[in-house]
Amino acid sequence: MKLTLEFGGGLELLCESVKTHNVDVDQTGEKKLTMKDLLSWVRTNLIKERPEMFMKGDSVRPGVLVLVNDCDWELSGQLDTTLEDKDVVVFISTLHGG
Amino acid sequence: MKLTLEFGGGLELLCESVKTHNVDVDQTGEKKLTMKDLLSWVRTNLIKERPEMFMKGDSVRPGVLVLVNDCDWELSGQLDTTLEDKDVVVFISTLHGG
Amino acid sequence: DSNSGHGLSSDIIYRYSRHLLLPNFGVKGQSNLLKSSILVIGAGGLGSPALLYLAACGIGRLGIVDHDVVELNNLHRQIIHAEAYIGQSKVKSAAAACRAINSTIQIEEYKEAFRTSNALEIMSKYDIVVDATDNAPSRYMINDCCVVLGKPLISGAAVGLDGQLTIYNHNGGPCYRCLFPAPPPSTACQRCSDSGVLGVGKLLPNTNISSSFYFVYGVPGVIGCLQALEALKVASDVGEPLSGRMLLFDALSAKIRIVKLRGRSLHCEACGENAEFTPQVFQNFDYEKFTQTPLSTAPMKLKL
Amino acid sequence: DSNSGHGLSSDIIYRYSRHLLLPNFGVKGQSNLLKSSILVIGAGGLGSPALLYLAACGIGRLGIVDHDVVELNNLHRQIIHAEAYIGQSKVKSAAAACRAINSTIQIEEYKEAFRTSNALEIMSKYDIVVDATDNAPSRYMINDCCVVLGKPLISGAAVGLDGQLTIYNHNGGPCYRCLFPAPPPSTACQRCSDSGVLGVGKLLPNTNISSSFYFVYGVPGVIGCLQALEALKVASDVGEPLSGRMLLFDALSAKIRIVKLRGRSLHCEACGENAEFTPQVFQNFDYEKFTQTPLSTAPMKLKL
Ligand SMILES: [Zn+2]
Ligand SMILES: [Zn+2]
Repeated sequence: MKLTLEFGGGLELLCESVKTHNVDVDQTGEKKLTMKDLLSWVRTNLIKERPEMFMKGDSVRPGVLVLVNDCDWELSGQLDTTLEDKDVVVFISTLHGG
Repeated sequence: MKLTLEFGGGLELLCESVKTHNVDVDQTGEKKLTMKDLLSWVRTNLIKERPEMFMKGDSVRPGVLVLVNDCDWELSGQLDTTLEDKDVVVFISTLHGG
Repeated sequence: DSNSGHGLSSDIIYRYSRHLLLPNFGVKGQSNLLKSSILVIGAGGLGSPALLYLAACGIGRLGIVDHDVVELNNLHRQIIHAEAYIGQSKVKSAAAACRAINSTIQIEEYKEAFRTSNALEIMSKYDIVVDATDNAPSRYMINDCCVVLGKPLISGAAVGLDGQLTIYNHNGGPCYRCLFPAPPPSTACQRCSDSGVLGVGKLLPNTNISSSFYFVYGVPGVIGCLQALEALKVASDVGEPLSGRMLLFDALSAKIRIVKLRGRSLHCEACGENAEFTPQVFQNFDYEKFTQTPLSTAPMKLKL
Repeated sequence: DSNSGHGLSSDIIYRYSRHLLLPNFGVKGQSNLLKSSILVIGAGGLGSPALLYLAACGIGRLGIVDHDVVELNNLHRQIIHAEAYIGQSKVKSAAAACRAINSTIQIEEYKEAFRTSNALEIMSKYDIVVDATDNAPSRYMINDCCVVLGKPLISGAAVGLDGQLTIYNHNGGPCYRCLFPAPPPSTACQRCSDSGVLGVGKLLPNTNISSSFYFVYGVPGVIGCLQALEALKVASDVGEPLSGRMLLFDALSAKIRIVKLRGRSLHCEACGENAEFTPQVFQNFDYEKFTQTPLSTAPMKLKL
């Protein structure tokens, strides 16, 4: 399944400073790909350093906002959100500076 | 052929203040649709008033910039530019204010 | 100055004539602005443009909070501060600049840190709050104080090449804690002067210089302008404020996107159904401990 | 002030320490800024933030051209002007504001309209030109003068909900006439104060009020900030300036897009292969006649 993943607010530094990743994620069997599956795929395949700055347990760390097609993932079921081909998933760290 | 047409810099006022138009333009025969064809389609189907603020002769009036997929149409052959399905064409009027 | 039924003097009418010409805004909209009060917390990179535009536009009463002193190395991007104020409080400096461009509005100066001990008293005097601070504990504290007092919060942030803008606690939208119930790890809380979310050592070598310029001032300039704009929408009660939505500015790719946020969370510790975040609780909350980050730190020194 | 090999005094080092910390910029980049000179034409909505940020950042020499006088009804968005300067020249007012935030740079005042008779002499003294004017004949005149003298032109414009930004005549990129060889019909040339490209009567009723606010000041604020940024890239000779590309800001949908422009046109009357646009031709060119639009008009009056 083809997805566009974007990292912002500093999280891109965990994936070699690349902000946009066009990826192809394999599904196993008939089951739809969920955000939970995607997170573990990202951790394995994209995060090159300090994974604790991206994840905590099996979700994202506090302070990270997740957007599926420009909508907060709380609106689509968080970890249970199912993904479709060509979805855009954004991971963004909240900023404190000014 | 499905196209996205966008009007900016004030040109949207000629089409009832709608900036983005998702349109379906019929092709006649085997010939590819060109920007020249599209301009005359736009003039007939979208421009609701003062067409002289949009066109001059069979091209756009002076001061209008035409972009096909975010590139100046001068780079793709101006009126002879051929269009593909899902192309995005932007018409924007140059601004003088400050 | 003569009045002619609409309650605005002829000087006022002339000053704001461009506003008054706007349909749906006119005298009513401008009167709303002149009657409203806005508290801006932080008179630095974001606060500079935000305060200048708010003062210019005719917000009736403007409060400014900051405990810092103007230093020479602030002046390269905090455009509200004049050299004559080096060594004096940022609040005094910013207030003077605002008065110089608009003497008809009231400006109130709070030359002190915004803390749980003074926050309720200060904020209760204003309708709208603008967060232009630069650290995590202040952002939680300001949010909670807004929830306790029921004030809309115009929150802007800028680090590196990224800017973020939203309105919390307004029109049934979420508060900051609805989005971020737990604080981020303290290593992700570094201040603006520490150069980036994940530390200066990592950010800069991977950043090209055209981006670095945005880092210096481009993003705060743009976000500060837009904070003033959102505050104006709320104050005049016209337009659609950015509540329940967040604007993300990515200066590197020169992209602005507006995303849809969750609604108010029923379980939010600050604004949820069973929340017991009273003034008392607020005053005893230790924000530095909660975020494991100090409210203020000594400035970084440069040696060449 | 002591020097230690790098040619910058300790005060200068401290003032710009945030710049000096940037890799690839450092002392060299800041020295480039301090050695460069920028001419800003127009001290209104765009010029206000652009001038403040350019002065703050340490451009060595800054020229300001404007023939207007500060009026009370400018102050609601032209944030560089203080009330004390009402009735005095905008240039004097803007220069005073720039000097107040940075006395170490040189500021030159041109309290006159920019016209073919004085343009060559004024512009020849500067490295970079910022167009912050508000009318069509000025835009053609400034472009042609830049071509004649070989200066890069940072061009910003803001009307209604739209903003545009690009660099003309730089690094083989096009000039304004390459893009727009013929002037638009004069009805499309209306000035900023006439409220929109196609006239106030059409624009406003169809515009919602949240957009109208951008109209009042949001777009010039953002575009003015970005003009300063592009000028800085050129002055310091680092980063990728916006040449051959144009930034389009649509405040209504809060979208920024950057598009690719044509290259320099061989047939351009100003910069093309066979162009004969000499200083002499420039001085005799009638820009008002060419665009059928006056260089300046009487301000609009409001009656309530
Ligand atoms: Zn909440
Ligand atoms: Zn040219």
